[in-house]
Amino acid sequence: MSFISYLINGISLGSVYAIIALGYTMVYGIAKMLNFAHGDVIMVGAFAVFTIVSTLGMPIRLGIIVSILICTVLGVVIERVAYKPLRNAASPLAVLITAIGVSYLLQNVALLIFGANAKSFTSVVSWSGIKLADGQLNISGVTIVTILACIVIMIALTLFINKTKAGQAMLAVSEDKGAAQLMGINVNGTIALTFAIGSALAAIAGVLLCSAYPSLTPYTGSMPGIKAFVAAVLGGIGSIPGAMIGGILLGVIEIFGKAYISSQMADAIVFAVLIVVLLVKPTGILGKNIQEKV
Amino acid sequence: MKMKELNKTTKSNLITYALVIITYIIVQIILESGHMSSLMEGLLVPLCTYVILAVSLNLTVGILGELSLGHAGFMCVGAFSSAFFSKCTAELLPSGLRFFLAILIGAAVAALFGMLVGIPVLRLKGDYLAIVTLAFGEIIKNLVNVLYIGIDENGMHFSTKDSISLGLQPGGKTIINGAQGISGTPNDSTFTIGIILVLITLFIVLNLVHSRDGRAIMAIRDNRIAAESVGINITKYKLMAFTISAALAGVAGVLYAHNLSTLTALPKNFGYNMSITILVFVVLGGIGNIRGSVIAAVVLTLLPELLRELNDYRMLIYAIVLIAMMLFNSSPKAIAFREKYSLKKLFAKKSAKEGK
Amino acid sequence: MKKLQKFMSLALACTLTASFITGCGSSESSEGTNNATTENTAETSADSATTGTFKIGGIGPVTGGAAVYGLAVQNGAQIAIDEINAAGGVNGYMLEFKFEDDEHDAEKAINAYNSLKDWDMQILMGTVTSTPCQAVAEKTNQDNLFQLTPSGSAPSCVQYDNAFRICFSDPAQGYASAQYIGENNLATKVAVIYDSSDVYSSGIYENFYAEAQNQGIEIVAAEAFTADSNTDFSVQLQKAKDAGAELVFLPIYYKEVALILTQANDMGYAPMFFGCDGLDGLLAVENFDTSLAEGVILLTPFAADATDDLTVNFVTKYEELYGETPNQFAADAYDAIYAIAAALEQSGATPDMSASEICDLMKTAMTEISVDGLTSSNITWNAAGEPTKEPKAVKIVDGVYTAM
Amino acid sequence: MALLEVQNLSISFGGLRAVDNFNIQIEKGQLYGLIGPNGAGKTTVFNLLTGVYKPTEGIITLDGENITGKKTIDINKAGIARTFQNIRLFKELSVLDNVKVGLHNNYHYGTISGILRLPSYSKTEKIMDEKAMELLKVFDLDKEASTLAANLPYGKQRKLEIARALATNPKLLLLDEPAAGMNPNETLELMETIHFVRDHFNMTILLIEHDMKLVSGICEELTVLNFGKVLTHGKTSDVLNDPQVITAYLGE
Repeated sequence: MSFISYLINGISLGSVYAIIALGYTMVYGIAKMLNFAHGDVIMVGAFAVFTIVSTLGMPIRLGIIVSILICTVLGVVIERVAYKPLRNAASPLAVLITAIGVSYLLQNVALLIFGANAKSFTSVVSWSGIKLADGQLNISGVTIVTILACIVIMIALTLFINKTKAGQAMLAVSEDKGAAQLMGINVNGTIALTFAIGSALAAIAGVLLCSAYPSLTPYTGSMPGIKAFVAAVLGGIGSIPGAMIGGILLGVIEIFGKAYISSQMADAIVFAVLIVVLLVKPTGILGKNIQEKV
Repeated sequence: MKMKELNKTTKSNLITYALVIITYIIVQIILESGHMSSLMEGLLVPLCTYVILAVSLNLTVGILGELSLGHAGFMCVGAFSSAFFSKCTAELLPSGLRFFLAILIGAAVAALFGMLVGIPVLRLKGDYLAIVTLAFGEIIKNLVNVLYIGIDENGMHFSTKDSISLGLQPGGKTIINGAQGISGTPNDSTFTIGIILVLITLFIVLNLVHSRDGRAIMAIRDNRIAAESVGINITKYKLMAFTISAALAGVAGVLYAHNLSTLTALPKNFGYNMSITILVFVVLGGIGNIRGSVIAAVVLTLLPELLRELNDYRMLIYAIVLIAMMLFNSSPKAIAFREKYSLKKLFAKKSAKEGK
Repeated sequence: MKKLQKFMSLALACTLTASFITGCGSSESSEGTNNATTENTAETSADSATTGTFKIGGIGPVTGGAAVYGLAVQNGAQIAIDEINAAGGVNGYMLEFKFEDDEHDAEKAINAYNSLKDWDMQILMGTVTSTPCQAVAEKTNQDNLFQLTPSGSAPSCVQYDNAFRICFSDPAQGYASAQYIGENNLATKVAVIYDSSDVYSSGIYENFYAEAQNQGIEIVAAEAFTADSNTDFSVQLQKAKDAGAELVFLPIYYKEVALILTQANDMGYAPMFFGCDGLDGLLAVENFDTSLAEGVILLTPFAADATDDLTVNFVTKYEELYGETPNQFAADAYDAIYAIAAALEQSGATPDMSASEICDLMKTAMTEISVDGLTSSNITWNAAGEPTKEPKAVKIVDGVYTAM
Repeated sequence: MALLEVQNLSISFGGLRAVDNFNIQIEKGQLYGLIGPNGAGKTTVFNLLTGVYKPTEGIITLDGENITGKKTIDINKAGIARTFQNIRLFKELSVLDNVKVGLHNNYHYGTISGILRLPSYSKTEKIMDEKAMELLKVFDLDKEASTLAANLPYGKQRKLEIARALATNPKLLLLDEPAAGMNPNETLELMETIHFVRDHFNMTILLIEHDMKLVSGICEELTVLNFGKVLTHGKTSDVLNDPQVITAYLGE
């Protein structure tokens, strides 16, 4: 019984990682950059909902919509100001460093505005979930909503990329920026759109993260952000279904590691699994194996 | 031509050494005259630590061309192994010899970890390699936090659970106490030793770069396939660079551990945050540019301290300055702008006009 | 590359110069630039030119993950400083207070300490967290500077004779908790959830474990988490549940406890929860559903909704100034400043003395005074630096702390 | 006995046989050409010869030594050096250092000697400098010794690649489209250089080329590859006049 319960908890934690990883992997796929500030955009999204719903007393739906708008604008602005000028820099690491700078910036702005005290986030999902086996097993509503959201987003993204013109443009840009430009694709616009979508996903992820684990501080986003990055790599970075698989797998490994090996060494176990997977499959579970042409 | 080129690299190296030595002399003069603020005086050893870290990471990132996000892990290993040694031998050895041995031990243990981590890691490429180094760094931090070592008359005891399970005899003492780490490490680090270690680090890295092995390492960075085609053993040289880099990070860890009397592995000092901080030094100073790393490490370590007067806005300003510096230094537009309006150009134009 | 180097060298030259200037000029310029105290010290420092002021420094994390504790200490101390100055100071001398950030890092704490020394600090109220506190204690001992930490609970924080503390030590808390549970027969099967990457938490756990055996308590599960994985506690709770624990001991901070209580509720697990002073602040978490915390017992010296005049006065002021309910850290800091004031008064130290002279006087004075503070009435100190005060057990009933 | 002898060399990628039953024999000192239309598998043959790909079938013998399936570096040590179709220089290294990397396995001193600058370091480095400059002179690159490889004009980059390959002291030199992207003058100059290399170093050379003027000008024998299979081989003039070859090139 406890095995099933651990499994459910693992999927529940993993679905949160997965939803963050979707945004991560999407931005990476197109812009080829590790957006270290992604986790902090999640935090901004959660704070936006918190302020609108808990402080101003507005309805939850309005809160989520406004939060998505705020994050979308924020994402585009960050891209314009901090990333775009460095897109053609000599070293691809330059933009990584500004991403870190943006991450510090968002954390410290939030610290000044909201203070360091933890805030308790009211779950946006009021449904208490499913009880099985005489209440021994409980799948919480947030978990179910998160997984559903994850699947919906995954399908929507896949359709968007494969079926729409803008999505095809994204694929083209991710393959070869120069060639895409020659084909008449607006590369800057496409990348901005990617950041907009990625950040909107971050807002949704923030809401679901804080609904599942209702504690909100200016640093809430950073560790799940890193974990989600690990999940995205585990699944094969750039791959949308990969992000989902990687996220859920990471959550399950983390919970099983704690449950059956050692709760003190949970981090070590998670990262060890990541290393083993990458050694066996160097581009992640669903990553494309790209052979360099000689 | 050839002589000129040799002179150029030698000259560049000499400038780097001179920069360090002159800084040392100036600092000593100010110290002697008593004008140094306590804050600055306290920062001297940490500055040396960060310079060594930046230079050693530049060996991996700039010279070998692989992104590592786990450098703090090697620093952590060096710090803990050497602090453990110093704590054990605190009463047995004179402080000079003890610290010398501690440095060797820190470097050796970190090198060993570098090699162990390097063997699997270096098979991977790019961002995947980066994430695996990050993973190793976090594993090291996690393991150090659950490591308990104690000594009593029956010898050494280990545990990964808690200090109670060490089962020490009365009179035994716990040396590494899990998350509480090691406390009471002798304060052996001094600015002079720090500067000597900085010079040794520079000496090793600069000389390595301009030797047969260094050329092979850079050849791999520039074009792995071509390097293989001329018979360069990729694994060997990647591993060599990675191991030396780890060993030097271990030395920085020794300096760090013996500067503070308490050593714990927090996310702040040995987590990926620290690895990233070091990476920031390297990138801002110029990838592959050793002198740049030295300067960037100094500037960026001093910056948040100098911003103390801003109180609550300190880290906010730091973040903005970091972004601005990066944009100013690396954005192609900013570079073009700077070249257009650089003083040299303006002077050149002026003199050209005057010439007419 | 060249250009970059030039730019960097220039920047280096500027910062170096600047740092030396700050170093030399800080003693003159600090009054004006210290944000936190500007309002109050501006007028006091004007007339203090004749009488002199005591310079008290504070260190703690005001940015980074542990900022909540540092900010509370900074604010709590400031209230005490303002009250004392408004009431005429200590022996007629005003107090001046300056707080520096250490980001919960030992190395940064040393920087903060040195920065305060440049400001000519005479007494240190800090540091807030244990690891930096141990590092700073080493320096204050070398400099013979009096140190009183509000909340540095690890044993070695006060290992030297110049250092004292307001809070209970970790061993004392672990010991007291086990004793309380044993003596009141709260439970015989106990599970512990602790933070294995935190000094405070693992310190209490170890001593709890040791004393539990003497009290006939069986520890059926001891589960850890780390700072990097502190969102999901389902496994730890499940194990406690499976092991049949009647009581879960939580020697951790309230941020994680809020999550643990929510998750325990979700899985339908309702044992007795028992915590230490880190739990205080739980009810003040904005928007927290306090019904989840119903029945939680904690050993804490401070409860924000106590009805004595001192607490009410403090809490009202704090809420007015900072817009939130103070936690135990703020209370510790408030008491620390009053303890420093009392010891200064007792010792007869004057602001023109050096830090070392004041320290020698304070060491003796600290053992002679008795302070009625927020965290206990009639607190006294022994020469080892430990306070003597009664731990108060409170239980959360109907969303408020109720003394037991 | 031939210097290079390849028998039944084949490789499949997925279901596709990129090279099928390839045979070649090159005598010592020969200047041999491998031609064929685009996509015929010429570069794949080079990659098989140098160990970049492992052959599915076949045997490669170099100077009597079976080198089939060996690693690239071991094949280089055995005596095959190559250039690349898309130039692969060590761009951030100087021209001189590019060649010195080529000399890597012929001159040794330890890592420690390098770091501590022991006498063996200066001695060996001096010899390496001389040797490298000698090679650069052959290719008229000595004046650019301290230039970064990335800053060389295109034609000189091609030459530098050949110089670097020669520095490894090979028995067989593989040139992959050495004249690609060159103007007629540069091509002419290159032809002379290749001739000179063969005569001066007594080198055996196998080259892939599309420029028929170059091929007919310097190659003594040719093998024609089409769809991964050997179409024909023989004396240059015979092969070039073979109607099969003309059809393969021009299409039907």
